[in-house]
Amino acid sequence: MKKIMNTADQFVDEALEGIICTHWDALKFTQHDRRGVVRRRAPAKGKVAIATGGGAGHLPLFLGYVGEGLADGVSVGNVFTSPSADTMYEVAREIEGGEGVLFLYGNYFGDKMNFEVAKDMLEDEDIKTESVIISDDIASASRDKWQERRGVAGLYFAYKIAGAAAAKGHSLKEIKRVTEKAAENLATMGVAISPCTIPESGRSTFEIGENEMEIGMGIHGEPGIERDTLQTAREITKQIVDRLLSDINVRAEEEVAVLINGAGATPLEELYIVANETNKLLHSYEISIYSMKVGEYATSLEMGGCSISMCKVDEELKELLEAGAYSPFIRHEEGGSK
Amino acid sequence: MKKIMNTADQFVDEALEGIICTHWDALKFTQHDRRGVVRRRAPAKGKVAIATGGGAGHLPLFLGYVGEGLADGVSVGNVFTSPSADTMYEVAREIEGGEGVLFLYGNYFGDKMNFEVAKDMLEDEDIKTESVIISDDIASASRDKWQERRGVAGLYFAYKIAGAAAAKGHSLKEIKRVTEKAAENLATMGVAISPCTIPESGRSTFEIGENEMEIGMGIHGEPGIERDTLQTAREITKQIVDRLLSDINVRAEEEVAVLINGAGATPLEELYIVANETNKLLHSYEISIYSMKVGEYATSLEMGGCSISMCKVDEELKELLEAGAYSPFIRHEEGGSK
Amino acid sequence: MTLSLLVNEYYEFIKKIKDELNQLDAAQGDGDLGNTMVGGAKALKVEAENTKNIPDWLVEGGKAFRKAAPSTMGILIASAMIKAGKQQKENNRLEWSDIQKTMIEEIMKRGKASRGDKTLLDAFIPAVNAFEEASDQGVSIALKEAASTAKAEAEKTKNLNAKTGRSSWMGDRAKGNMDGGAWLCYKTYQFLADWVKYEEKKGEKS
Amino acid sequence: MTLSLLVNEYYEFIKKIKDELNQLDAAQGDGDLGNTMVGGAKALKVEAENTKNIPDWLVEGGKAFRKAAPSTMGILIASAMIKAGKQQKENNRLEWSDIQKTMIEEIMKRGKASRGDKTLLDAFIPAVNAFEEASDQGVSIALKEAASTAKAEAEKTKNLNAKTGRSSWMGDRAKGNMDGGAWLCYKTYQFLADWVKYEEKKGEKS
Ligand SMILES: Nc1ncnc2c1ncn2[C@@H]1O[C@H](COP(=O)(O)OP(=O)(O)O)[C@@H](O)[C@H]1O
Ligand SMILES: Nc1ncnc2c1ncn2[C@@H]1O[C@H](COP(=O)(O)OP(=O)(O)O)[C@@H](O)[C@H]1O
Ligand SMILES: [Mg+2]
Ligand SMILES: [Mg+2]
Ligand SMILES: [Mg+2]
Ligand SMILES: [Mg+2]
Repeated sequence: MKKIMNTADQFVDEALEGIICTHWDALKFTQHDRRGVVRRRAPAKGKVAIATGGGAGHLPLFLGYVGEGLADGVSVGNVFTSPSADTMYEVAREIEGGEGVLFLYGNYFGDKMNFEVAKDMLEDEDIKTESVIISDDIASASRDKWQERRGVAGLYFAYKIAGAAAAKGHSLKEIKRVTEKAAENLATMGVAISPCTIPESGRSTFEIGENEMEIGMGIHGEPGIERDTLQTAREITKQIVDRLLSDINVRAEEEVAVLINGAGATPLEELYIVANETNKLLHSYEISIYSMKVGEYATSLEMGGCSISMCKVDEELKELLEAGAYSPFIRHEEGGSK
Repeated sequence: MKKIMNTADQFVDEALEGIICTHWDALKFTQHDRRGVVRRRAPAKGKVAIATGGGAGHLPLFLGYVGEGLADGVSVGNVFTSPSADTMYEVAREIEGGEGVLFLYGNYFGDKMNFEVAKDMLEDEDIKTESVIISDDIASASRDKWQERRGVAGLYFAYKIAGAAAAKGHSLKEIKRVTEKAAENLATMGVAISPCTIPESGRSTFEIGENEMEIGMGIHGEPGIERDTLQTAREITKQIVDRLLSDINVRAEEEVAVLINGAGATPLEELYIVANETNKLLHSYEISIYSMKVGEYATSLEMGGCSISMCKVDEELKELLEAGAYSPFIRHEEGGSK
Repeated sequence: MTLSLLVNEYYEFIKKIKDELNQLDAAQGDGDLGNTMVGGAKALKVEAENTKNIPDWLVEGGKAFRKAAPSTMGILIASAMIKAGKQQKENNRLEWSDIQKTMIEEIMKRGKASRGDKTLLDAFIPAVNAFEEASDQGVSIALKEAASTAKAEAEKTKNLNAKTGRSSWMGDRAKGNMDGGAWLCYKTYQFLADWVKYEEKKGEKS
Repeated sequence: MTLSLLVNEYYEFIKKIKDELNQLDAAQGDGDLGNTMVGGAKALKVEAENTKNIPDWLVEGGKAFRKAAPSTMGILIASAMIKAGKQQKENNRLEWSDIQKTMIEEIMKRGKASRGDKTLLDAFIPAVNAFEEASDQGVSIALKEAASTAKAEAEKTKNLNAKTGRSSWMGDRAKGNMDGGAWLCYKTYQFLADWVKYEEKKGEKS
């Protein structure tokens, strides 16, 4: 295991300390728990607060989505492990500004059960909470069981939409509705070509041959749907895009927002080659690209590979995607679709 | 060699095509040469135009620095190879808006000779040009021969400063002067823990043992100053920071702008661990941190490792660093130091 | 105090089976079950030193477990302990059978799984039944029965497809692997049975 | 046309020594000298088919080389060719000795290196001197002399520290390695000598 770190034990805590000392003008620790990070200007007065959380090792997920027009606070677990219900409770307490809290996170059992315990704790104090759980990885369950899927890079769209709706002053119920609409119209699939190593255990997330790739692998090395010899960017893109389009049922003339996400080690150059193929393929299908994002949005430490996410958009979702969003990690200019 | 690409031959061209189709609202190819990329709104009317360029494989370097408050155009070579003088000439012709062109690039022999040939070609047409060559890698030559050093991640500061000076309407001579001041007060050193593979040749940039690191290695795998067993983030940071501070002669109470750069495969988490150590060390030396940037600014495809850059700043440089800068890859908010 | 000694022993015991648990979890999950249990058991040990009775320990230990090791197994065990502890406090009596049954209920409520879904419940539910049936023969025999039942049932999880948890994403590929949580359940009953037997022997001698 | 045949042969020849050149460059540079030369020679070949005389080919070939393979060696050879070609066009005569000397001058002007800096100049300069000295014995002998001088001098670069180019960053570590550019210079003279000899033989026969 080759990592630039001090001790594995301190990996997450020291990374968080580095983030806070670098971005002290935007972020701060919660008062009682240094695994909770909230916006400097918390609580979120006059608007619904959005809390997220999940395991470390996925930057910019989850912490990077705390910012204006995005989430208000985050709970950070150990690498690839849920944060505790207690941290989630602390975060929600600090960001809550009277309009309730939306828990917005990816579908993993540990996180879900912890968020549910946190919810119970907050309800005991009459803090209104709702949850939207993102489950976009189409490799992990079929469309009829889409809510059992794993949550992966499509979370980007959920943060963007929920964050914009909250910033516009919408109610908790309304934010939940529109974010769930996005969640249902969201699909992601990835390809992995090399694993990462978990600092705490020194364990590789998977093994893979020198000339192999795995289509559909999850962001913790969860098994995908097919192991194959490494294919060209064109073939990989076609395999993934075709499955995404049929999953969320996009036809010619319809419009999608696209996100090409790097798993960690994959160079931006390669992501843009995939973007190029995606662009050409969608054009050939006469499907409109509303927006195209390319970069690292949900990583797995130094895993090699990428994923493509698509969200079928209508006017309501587009209006929310167009709003500005600003965190130390994620920036989207007001009015832009890019 | 494991890459998500089509053919090695098309690696750079397809990545560029992907960038242009994604960021068509900000960037375009030059008219006659698809290895030249300029701002959509070229030529740069009423201001000095800034042209840069270099080998591919370093994104966001060099192309990512074409934007508002940054450079106006870029020439892109094959992976780790200089672009041609002809492309440089094309780019300069398209961005030049009457106030002359500044060639701003990193110190590599191939690039330098090509830029010089391009300069001759432009002078034949009475287009005024100047060059500032960045040479910040302190591992590659001693301070007394600092202009022989390789140019690496410190280029960020040069783009930021030259770009801001140009945006403010300063003259070519004046921009050259202030950028050279920054260049002289700039120092970078990196550490590498794993190589990358050049698509065109399939060659690894270097070999390194399972438990080794190399301090001072360049961004094309140029040899560093010391090969050692992998040390902790704290030890690595101290080794690098101490050398940087003595190189640019920073003492207690003085102020530096800091940049922690990832080589490609290294997770953001690890970069922030280094940021944390850098922050603590500088505090212990009573050196002020004017600004701290953490992320990927100059990569080597999927190389593992990171570098630390420091620029000793005075009021003049700070004012230019504070200006807004916006490209599809690099964003700096007006007025912020972060 | 006995509780403190017992929990300390349990912590040492868990450290010994850590790798085994990680390996079982790795085959169909993410390989951290052993780590979760070491972190959790350590927290339980610390709380056992700080609390005066078992119901308090269940509540405080559960909370500490939750903070120390908030994975699926961690939050389930923690929630179950807290619930059982609170109930015992309300009832103002210590009833081993109730504790186990409440824990199962809480795990089912939180995890929304039932028997046959390839989880620790596949060992836990039949083990508690066996415990109940044998409980008139004394706690030592009851625990022994629970342990041997849990073992047999844990091994049967090899034939199951996972319906919940990480391993559910493996589909058919989870078949053939034993569930780590179920095995942990057996190991825990075995540990308790051994401990009680040892304590009884000590009692006979003195 | 002879030029076209010659350059085509040179292209084939360069492809054969590509790996050797890459390896020499890899030892102290970035291992792409062979690739540069293959790309460049291919461009030269295409231009040789499209131009009618040697001065034109020098200029157009140089420009094409520059576009196709703009590395250090590429831009130096290209600039040198363009300069030599323009000069020959101005002078309106073809003078091999001048061409070589102009190329050296231009390389020195562009690269700011001199003999002893561990570059192709270490073979090129003495080779041109040897060519000059032997030129009254005919081009065949002159090229042979140039080649053998270039070979000996290229080998001597092993003892030098690089003062320019990528390898200068290696410091002492570049010692022991022969400079790839210097070796390329020898190989090119050898190729030309062989070609002329072969042409002469053909001439004798027919
Ligand atoms: N819904 C559930 N209900 C009860 N037990 C479960 C459930 N899901 C998983 N488990 C148990 O949890 C074990 C895995 O625990 P752990 O490694 O902590 O999970 P993870 O790492 O996925 O968060 C499984 O072996 C199984 O026995
Ligand atoms: N300043 C210089 N002047 C003349 N020749 C040089 C100079 N620098 C390098 N060279 C020659 O160029 C060769 C390397 O060429 P090439 O591989 O194209 O360079 P790079 O890959 O570094 O751009 C060296 O072996 C040397 O002979
Ligand atoms: Mg886990
Ligand atoms: Mg090169
Ligand atoms: Mg697990
Ligand atoms: Mg080279």
